[in-house]
Amino acid sequence: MNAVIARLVLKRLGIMLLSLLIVAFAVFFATELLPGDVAQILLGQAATPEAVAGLRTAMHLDEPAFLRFLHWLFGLMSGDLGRSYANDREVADLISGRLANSLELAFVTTLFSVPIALTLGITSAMFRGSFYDRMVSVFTVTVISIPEFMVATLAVIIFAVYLRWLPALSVASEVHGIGELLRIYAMPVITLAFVVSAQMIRMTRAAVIDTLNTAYVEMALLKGASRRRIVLRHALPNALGPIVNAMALSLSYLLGGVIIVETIFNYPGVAKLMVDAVSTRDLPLIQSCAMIFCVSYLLLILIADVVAIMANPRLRNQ
Amino acid sequence: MSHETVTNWTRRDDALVEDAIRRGATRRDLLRLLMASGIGIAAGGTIVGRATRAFADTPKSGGSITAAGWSSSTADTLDPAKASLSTDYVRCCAFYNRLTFLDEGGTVQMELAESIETTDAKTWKVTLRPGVVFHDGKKLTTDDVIFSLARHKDESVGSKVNAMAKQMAEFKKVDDRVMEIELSAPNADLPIILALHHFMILADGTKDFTTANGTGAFKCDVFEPGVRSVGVKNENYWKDKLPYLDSFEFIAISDEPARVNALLSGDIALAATVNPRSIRRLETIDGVQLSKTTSGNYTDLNVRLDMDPGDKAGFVEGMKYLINREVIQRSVMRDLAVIANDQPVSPNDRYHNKELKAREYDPEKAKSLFQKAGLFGTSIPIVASEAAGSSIDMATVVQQAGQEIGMPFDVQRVPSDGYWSNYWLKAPVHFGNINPRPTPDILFSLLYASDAPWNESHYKSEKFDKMLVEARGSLDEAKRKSIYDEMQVMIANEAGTIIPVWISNVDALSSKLKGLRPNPLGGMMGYAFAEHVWLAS
Amino acid sequence: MTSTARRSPRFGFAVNAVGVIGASIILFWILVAVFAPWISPYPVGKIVDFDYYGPISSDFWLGTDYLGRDMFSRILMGARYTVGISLASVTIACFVGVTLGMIAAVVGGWFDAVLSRFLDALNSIPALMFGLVVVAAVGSSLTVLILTIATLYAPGSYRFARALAVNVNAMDFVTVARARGEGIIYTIREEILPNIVGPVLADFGLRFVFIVLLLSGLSFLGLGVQPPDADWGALVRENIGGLSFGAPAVVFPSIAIASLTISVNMLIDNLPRRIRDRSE
Amino acid sequence: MGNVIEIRDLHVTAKTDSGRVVEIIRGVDLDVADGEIVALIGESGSGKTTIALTLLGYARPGCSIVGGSVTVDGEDTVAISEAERRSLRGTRVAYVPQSAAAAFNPSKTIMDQVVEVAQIHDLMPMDAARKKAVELFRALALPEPETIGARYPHQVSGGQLQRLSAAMALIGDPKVMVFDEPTTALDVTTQIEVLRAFKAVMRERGMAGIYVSHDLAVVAQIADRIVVLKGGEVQEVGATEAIVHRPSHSYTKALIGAFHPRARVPDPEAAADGPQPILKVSGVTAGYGGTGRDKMPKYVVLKNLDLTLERGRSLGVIGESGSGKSTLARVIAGLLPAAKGSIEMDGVRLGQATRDRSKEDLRKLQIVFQLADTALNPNKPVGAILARPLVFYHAMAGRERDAEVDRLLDMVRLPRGLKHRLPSELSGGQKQRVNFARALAARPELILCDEITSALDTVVAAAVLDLLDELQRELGLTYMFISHDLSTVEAICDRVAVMYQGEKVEEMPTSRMKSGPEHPYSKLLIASVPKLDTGWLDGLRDDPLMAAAMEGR
Repeated sequence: MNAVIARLVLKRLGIMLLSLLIVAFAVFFATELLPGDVAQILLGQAATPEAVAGLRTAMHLDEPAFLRFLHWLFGLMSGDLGRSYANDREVADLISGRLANSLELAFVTTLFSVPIALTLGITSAMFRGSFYDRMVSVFTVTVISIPEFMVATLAVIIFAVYLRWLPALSVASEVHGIGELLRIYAMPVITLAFVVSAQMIRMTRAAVIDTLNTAYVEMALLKGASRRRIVLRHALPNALGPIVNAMALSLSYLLGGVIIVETIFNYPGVAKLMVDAVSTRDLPLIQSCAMIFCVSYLLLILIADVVAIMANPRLRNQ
Repeated sequence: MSHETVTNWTRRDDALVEDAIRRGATRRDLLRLLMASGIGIAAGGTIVGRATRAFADTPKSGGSITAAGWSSSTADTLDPAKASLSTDYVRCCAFYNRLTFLDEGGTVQMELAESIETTDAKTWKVTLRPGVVFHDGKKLTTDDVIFSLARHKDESVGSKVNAMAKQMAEFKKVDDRVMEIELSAPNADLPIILALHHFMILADGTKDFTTANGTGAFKCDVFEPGVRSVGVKNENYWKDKLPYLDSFEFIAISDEPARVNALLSGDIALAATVNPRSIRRLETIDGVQLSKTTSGNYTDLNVRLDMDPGDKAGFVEGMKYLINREVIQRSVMRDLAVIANDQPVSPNDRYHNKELKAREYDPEKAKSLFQKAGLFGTSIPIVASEAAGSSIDMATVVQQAGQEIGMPFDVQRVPSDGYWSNYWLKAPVHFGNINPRPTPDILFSLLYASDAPWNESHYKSEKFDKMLVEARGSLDEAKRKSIYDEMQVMIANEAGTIIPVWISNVDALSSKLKGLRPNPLGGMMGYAFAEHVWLAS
Repeated sequence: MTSTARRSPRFGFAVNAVGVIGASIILFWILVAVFAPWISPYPVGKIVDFDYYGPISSDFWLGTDYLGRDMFSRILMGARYTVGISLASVTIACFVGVTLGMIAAVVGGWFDAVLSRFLDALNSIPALMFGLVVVAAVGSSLTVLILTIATLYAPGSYRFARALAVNVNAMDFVTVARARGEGIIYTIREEILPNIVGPVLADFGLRFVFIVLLLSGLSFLGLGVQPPDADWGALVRENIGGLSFGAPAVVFPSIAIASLTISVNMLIDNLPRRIRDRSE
Repeated sequence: MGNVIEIRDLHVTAKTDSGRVVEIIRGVDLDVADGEIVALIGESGSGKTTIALTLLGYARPGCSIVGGSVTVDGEDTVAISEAERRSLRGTRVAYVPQSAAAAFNPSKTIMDQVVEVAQIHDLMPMDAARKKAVELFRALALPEPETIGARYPHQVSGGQLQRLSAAMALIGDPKVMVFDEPTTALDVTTQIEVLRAFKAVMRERGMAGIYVSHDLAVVAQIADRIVVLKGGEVQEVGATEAIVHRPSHSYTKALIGAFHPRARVPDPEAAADGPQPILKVSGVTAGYGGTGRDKMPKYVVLKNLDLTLERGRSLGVIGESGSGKSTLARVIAGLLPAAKGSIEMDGVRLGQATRDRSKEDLRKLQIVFQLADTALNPNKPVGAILARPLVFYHAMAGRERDAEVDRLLDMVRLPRGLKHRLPSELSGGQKQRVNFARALAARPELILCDEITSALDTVVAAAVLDLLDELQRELGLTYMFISHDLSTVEAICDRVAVMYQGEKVEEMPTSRMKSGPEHPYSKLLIASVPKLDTGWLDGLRDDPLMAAAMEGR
């Protein structure tokens, strides 16, 4: 059976690599479209033509785009992300720290939002049509419809400025102890949880309700199973596939999409890094960031698929 | 990006001073001009509110603060040669020293140099201050100075002042404390040039800029480009008693509300450049003081005279009558601005032409002028961007005024990203933003001379060019003043640059933070606050 | 699933109060959008008050914004853009996505595989960067804006529609059509679409909500409604400074957004759904 | 002896799509004595399942028990609380569902689900429960009783699942078993084993039971008494013998009448000018899953099959599920291109796939599917469904088309008014007629009927068959009639082909079905068809062939 899973994962990985190639191509030439010449921007107004020319050759900017694409691609394959144009550092070094931060934030948010989303989704499915259910759905819709930057700013004003409970900035750099960690992450996590959980709640509810309409659930009921047991033991395992899928899609937002949160809480993550990169036309950095987002997205999808397969014996051992 | 409006010293200035100096203005002129404008600007600076008490207190050592600028990026650098953003200047000022620097009055003061002497303005004798050591304990010698200056000439360094450094043809070491700089041509203004942020002194042979090894008041503890930098007190700093702070952290919060909130929540002690609209709120809150600097910074509406619609006689003048300066001052700038009269010399400048009155808002006159130009009723696109501060709001003011007389304007908001290279100077009708310059000469030669690199409206006038040269050469104050006055009138009437108001910069800081004095070179005490501020108990 | 597609008036469906409320609020906003120019008291760009973040007053029903412009008028006009753009782009996105999804489901094979891969890839490119590149490459205008948003949202719609269509495609009546020798166009238009339209509508509504919010984000990139006009999201953003003292200028646009999005979802969640006759 | 079940004046209502509330059970009374098995029989919509479910105090969503009492083992399931009902279910009343395949949770092992009842009501320690389950497996004659529990539902056959579901019901030693059409979904051959297993267990445990079914012959084998239902009301009650042999109520008579098929009368003029083949299938091999290097599909379903259809005649194709009957139809229709072999129509070779065939070829050959609900687009009114082929093949439009639609409706004996209705508003029989009319609309020469009557109630099915028969005479149609129900085939076909594991094992005239099939499988298949005779099932033991077959499984 593990062999089966392994084969499946490998297959998916293959597909993923294919997608990545497409993305790599798209990303590279998309960034090429960005106006403004790197060398020019780097040297600023003090740039003399010869200086620019020199810099361009030093950066291989005078080579044809496709050649540079190949350079870059092989670089990627050999794990070399290249050097930043802006400050001649290894892109890998620049990203690694930021990525760690982003992953931390994403991780904490997931830890926080997924259980909540699951509980709300499942319970509202259990008590479908009840007042509680309606409340939950109103809540989710409301949450969906509040702009993210508003949630964030509001949170800061309330918790940091007036109540002074939490810091307005989330500087992950000096964290002493779990308490500190919580204080620092509290607000970004709340904001992000707002953004991502709504969708998860809706999908969970829908998926569970779907399975609640099946014959085997009725059978369980006719065996005298309690509602709780029916939902947790019978409906949920079969709803897992779609749920995980929805979660993957929502969570994929947590890396590339959190620019607003990173800006408002001054949290040094990859999203902001990429915006900087764009404004300084730091192509190697832009491209690497974009690739990271794509990889993470595809990885999440992959994980979702695998989980769905694990959850479904029919797929698992065929 | 909009923050460029208040950076008094950006990459654009370097080119410009260089420009002026290339033109070979005599030393005396420049010095005087610098002082004049400096004093003027200093006069414009005040600490409003509770802060006035600050001056009474006596400095005390200890404590550490976090301060927030408005923008940082992965392009942040510790290499003075590459410094371009305000954050770079803050760091450089904290970690390094220059040979000379400009004080609050804008006058040249010696820093690492004990004296700079010359007889022919071609060969300069520089004597270094004794007993200065780098953070790594190395003694400061002329080798370091020569290295620091010479490297700017190397193209591969990518120095922002490369062109300016070129004139330093030769460096001669006399001994560890004394050296000579040989210029390619006489230039009386070397001391001023050496005061540029880029000419910070590094240790000989420095290649790696992941950290800073300077002689400055703080040692570089942490440096993460686009994230933060931390400096710790340099115990054996050569300036007496300085710095007061044990350490300081500098970050950038680009979102203005977030920046203000961070200050209010006590996360930071200094928030650079707050939005006029936040001031009402800030003034009501204890423990916050505001530092206001009125400089020569302005956002202007440029109509290119060399293309449609600017080439139609009457259009530009019509625009000048159509722009409602009062509304801009009150509604857009929230009174943190002074009404301007379509010419670039700031009211703090002694050469400012007080006779030249700002045009009154007169839509009817504008209407007739547009009709005269045969453009009345044809929609005119106006390019605005967050990059040129408040330009979008100004544009809407103009558009509204146009609507009322039946003159359609089509405001086109374009991304800040790439604005300066793609739209500024290029679009027929667009907004620009100009930072303060020490002297009219520099302003004019940079912005209005026929061959000016940034002739925003493509204004060409031989007469103007002649007058510019004449003024530069003349040492007769009265004559110079009258020439400049006339030139200002010419600009106001003939050029396509519409300058509605002068914009002030306001920093907000915790009232615990003392010793911050406004500086002509820009907010945050001309980026050098770290060395001078202290925390009240 | 297919049952949700049933909206035929021939059955007197139990009319759902909540759904009706939602529908009427949407209708209200649409009407506002249409008639805004005639009912808004002041020109959107006109600075009518020298104060800023002005309070609610008899002259300015919803206060004034950061420049002292009348919020009431701005919100009315904002409806045009928020409702208009969101509707337009979500329609395009869903049309393209659903069509491709159905084709992929019916044709299957390599076409399906390649298309799915490609759209997955497209989906994984961050929206932010996409927006930037678009502005950079083709500049910004309403059309560009709408198309950009559509492009951003089509892949999701595709994924969704394809999944549904695959199920319907397995039904015998589709097989019969195929056996009859029907072409793809007919099959997707006549046999598949009517049976997935319900869930597709639900999806449509959700995307609509996201787009309403996305708008404000894009205007930040310079992609968006041109001043002095502004969509609701942009109104919130440009007045966010007033949030600390609860300025009407920031509160009301938020309420407007919420009212629209919530009612859209109320309508969708209460789309008439067939209850099967359970007697056997 | 006392009654373990007493239903008094039961009323159940259901909410329809339109929100209309209809009464689907109208005052039913019913008694079941200890150890007695009572069958509820009737067509769909008669409310048999609804009544059965009330015994567990359960009404499906949309339905509600509005009146009367249902006393099971002294407890009124209508009156007691939900908690009490829960404790009742599985312990005292147990349910055996119609489709075990759907009633097993796909993501849990069989054992977990079988012992779940014991776990829920914690009747015994788990390993005791497991032991007991294994015994039950054995008692129900399941293969590998020790290990079968470890499997997942999709890993065992339908017949086994059905028996496993019985084990699932029996684990709690209930007083009453409720069987809901437990064998309907099964092949006749499997049905026998399941019936035997059930009967044996019930007998030895002396349990009372309710057996819901529409198949009189099946019921006759297992029930002591029969209750005939129609429209939510009891039509007739009586001992099985009595009902089967001396039905008094007209509806019961109809049921029984439908069961005894009239023998097929060969079409005279078709017989006259000898057999003329219309379709010739030769050496066809087909299957699913991508074709490998040898151009052979991964899973071969049809193996090198030959078949000939004669104009104006009907060929029946019988065999159990998985024998490849339906695949054959799909291959002929071009829905599943054959990997090998050829299909000729009127001597002309047809393209393998629909897209390789001319409109004309497509028109001549129509296919009709088993389940009318899925075969008709739920979102198109009947009129539109029928009109499409007219437009597609005959480019008809306007009045002409409408007239033709009406004609078709007449042809299949449906009121013209129906053309404005949606399929969901039609009864099963009506749907199937529309389904067939759509095929007729093409004016075909050959119609492939895939199990078109198996989803219908016996009475309805009989009517449909008559219709087919008539139409064949009128239009000189040729049918290929696929079915697992031999009596239908008998009723309408001239010849019968028996399929087994993708091969045609035997072909014979229908007349010979009773007398003498040669191939052992044909024998087994035909012998397995339940007879309307209470002794049939028990009698089989003496039948050597059957006995042998039983051993085989």
